[in-house]
Amino acid sequence: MAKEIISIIIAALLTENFVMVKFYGICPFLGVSKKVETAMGMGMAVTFVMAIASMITWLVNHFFLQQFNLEYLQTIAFILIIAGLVQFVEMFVKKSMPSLYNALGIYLPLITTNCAVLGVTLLNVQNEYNFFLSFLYGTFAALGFTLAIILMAGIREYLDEKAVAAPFRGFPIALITAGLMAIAFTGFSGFSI
Amino acid sequence: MGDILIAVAVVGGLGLVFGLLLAFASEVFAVKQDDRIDKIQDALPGANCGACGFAGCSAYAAAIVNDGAPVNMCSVGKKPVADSIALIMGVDAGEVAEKVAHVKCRGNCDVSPAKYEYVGISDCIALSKLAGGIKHCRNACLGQGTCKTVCQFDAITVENGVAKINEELCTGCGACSRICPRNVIEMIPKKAKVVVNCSNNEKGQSASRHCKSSCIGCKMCEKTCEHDAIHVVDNVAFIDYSKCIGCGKCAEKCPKGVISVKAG
Amino acid sequence: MKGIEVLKRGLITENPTFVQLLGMCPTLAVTTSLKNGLGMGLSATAVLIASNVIISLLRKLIPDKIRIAAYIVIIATAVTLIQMILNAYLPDLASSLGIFIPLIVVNCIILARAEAFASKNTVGKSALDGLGMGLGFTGALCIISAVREILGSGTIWNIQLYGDVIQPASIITLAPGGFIVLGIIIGVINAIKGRHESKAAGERG
Amino acid sequence: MINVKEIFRVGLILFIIAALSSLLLAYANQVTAPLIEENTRKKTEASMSVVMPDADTFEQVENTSDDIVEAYVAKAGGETVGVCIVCEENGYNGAVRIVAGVDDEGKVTGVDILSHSETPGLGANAEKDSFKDQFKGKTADIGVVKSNAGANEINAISGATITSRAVTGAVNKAISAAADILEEVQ
Repeated sequence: MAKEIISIIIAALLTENFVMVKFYGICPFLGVSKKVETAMGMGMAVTFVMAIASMITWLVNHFFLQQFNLEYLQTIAFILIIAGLVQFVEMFVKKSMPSLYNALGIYLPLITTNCAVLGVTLLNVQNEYNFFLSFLYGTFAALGFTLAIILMAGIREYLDEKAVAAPFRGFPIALITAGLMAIAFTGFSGFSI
Repeated sequence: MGDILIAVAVVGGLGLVFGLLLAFASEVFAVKQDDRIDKIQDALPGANCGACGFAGCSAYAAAIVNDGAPVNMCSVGKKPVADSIALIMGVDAGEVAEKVAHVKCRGNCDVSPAKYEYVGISDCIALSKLAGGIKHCRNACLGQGTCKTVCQFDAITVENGVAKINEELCTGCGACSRICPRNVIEMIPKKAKVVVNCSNNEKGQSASRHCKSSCIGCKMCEKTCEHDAIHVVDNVAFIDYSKCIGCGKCAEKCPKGVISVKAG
Repeated sequence: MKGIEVLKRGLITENPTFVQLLGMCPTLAVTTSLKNGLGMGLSATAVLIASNVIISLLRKLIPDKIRIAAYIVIIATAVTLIQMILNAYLPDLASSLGIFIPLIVVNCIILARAEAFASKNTVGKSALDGLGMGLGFTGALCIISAVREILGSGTIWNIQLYGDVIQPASIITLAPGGFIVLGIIIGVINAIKGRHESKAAGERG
Repeated sequence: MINVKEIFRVGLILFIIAALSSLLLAYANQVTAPLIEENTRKKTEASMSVVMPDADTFEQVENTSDDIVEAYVAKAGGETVGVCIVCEENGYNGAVRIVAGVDDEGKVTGVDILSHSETPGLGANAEKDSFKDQFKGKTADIGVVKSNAGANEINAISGATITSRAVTGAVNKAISAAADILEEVQ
């Protein structure tokens, strides 16, 4: 069990990092990575949503969908849960942390379509994780996302865009930076216990 | 049939639960005063230029409602915008302090020749890093037009190696002033009549060696002014517009013709 | 706004991939070969039109508070339905497009258009918007995937290009290559656009 | 303060949307599920005749282990010539379902991919004959190497080691299950 837990953590954080290796959650990764502070906020929001979504979708899948052979409703049921959760988080953040809300802007509602969230819930089912492992995988996959987005924001903060050729300022240079980071992440591949 | 009913019950049930939760949350977590912020945001020009001193139009809108920021800070939208915000907030708009950008340099290619031939990218910041810029004067306008690229209102042109502001188009947002690596663009009141056209802070001798139209810090203007409005700070004349009445006497006295009276 | 303009906006001026940078995940994930790019683009276009039409029809009935949940349910339903129909009646097409279809649910272009356009406009315009954005997305995917296929696999539409003479750079088809190719393409587009703009400005001045 | 009526109205609308959606899907599922199953069966049959070209009929037999999904005995003119095993293994992006033909000597006669959701252009290359044909003639415990495959080894698809391992793992499972089934039949 302990071995399984550690290997899930390593895979979720590094070897199968959601952003760098699996291409999940690219939109918020590019959109909200200009400042470390907002990147941290986004990472935390995603972690929160993914951890809870992993648990709820596991419960729904286990007690309803599998019980009644309704696997074909997985996508719609899961996305409904995620959308509901995200909007709930959005309202909560708007009320209690307005500055974070302003910083996250349009990306908070877009967590709904952050494929990382739906991806992790579907992967949980696919890998036949139990309740605890689903929660674990959801949390650490989100932390892997957070790691990538914070690293990216750290780089972009120091990147003097004035020194970049004008057509490449903004997203193009961010994408190229992400590509170089992804090459670094391929260095982790094969690392397991 | 039974299968269908169960499917409907499960997904419908999820819908019901989340619908209730969201509706409940939207009541509990409702953010008050929201509509005024939205209205102000609609009234603002949306250029997000930051001239008001806030991070953008939405930040300014929030600051007006939450922190009681003045309604007349938007120098892009000017009076009409201030009036409409004042209407939303139910206060008096007052005067909008209109500003305009002014380039404090006349060191064009004729009076301040280039040190070397520059073939790099057309960007002042890049140029400023290369051997201290292309002109001998270390405060001079570099003329690559970085200010022109940030101006959202097409108000800047570069003529003969020096940026020039079209005051009719300039909204006073200050984007150019903030981007300029030489700080050669100053935001001055639109009403200002007298302006200093140099920012060279070298001592007189080297200043005039580096540029033919440089302020030499002779303090003639300071002595002439009857209103204590112009001073030589760091070897260059500087006008305090809260005191200047626009008489133009300093401009008459300036031996280098660095101070000028604006037309109109 | 005229219909043509709605179309043009999706295709060029507000191209979802190159300008709005939406739907990055499927863009990067499937653009390893031209065939995939085209398949994904066309499937997404179909879903985009369908969801835009339905949401535009229902736009007055859905309360603001639950609109995102409602939209995403509608999109997911449309996607699952299309998947089922393809699997049942067009198994050959399904086996070539099948793997992309579930990915479409989380393509943020679809929700973004529902939210930004279909919820505020008439059915006809929403359908056109869906078509324009979908085709813009498809075009972008084709460009990216063609570049990646040529450089990364040495083929185009599965046809060998340079045989054994040149060993293709397979990193281009892997994750890092996806980021870098897209970054360079957007940079090049910006550069071309910048030249056009300055030319236009020159003619004006 | 809290508007209960409004809450219920909103909740009800989402309920109706979700219920209608699932109604539509459930109905569509009922209509399409048999057709899809039929398609899958046809595809499996077609694949089986590819991987076991000598056989003319395939009879489904009971599974001997949980490792495999379906098992068929392949016959040519009434004579048992081998077995076809359908089994799954998790790849990069979910289950990869294969059918493998194994003759009565325990040798692989062919492998075909039934369904997968591997990365197009990488893992999806497992569908290519150049990869699948490597399994022909191999026996139990096939290994995966990056290049220069040895006697009982296959070359991985470049850039898709995980997919290659998944397919190989599934084939290995099929080979061991095939031995049991052959024993039982004979």
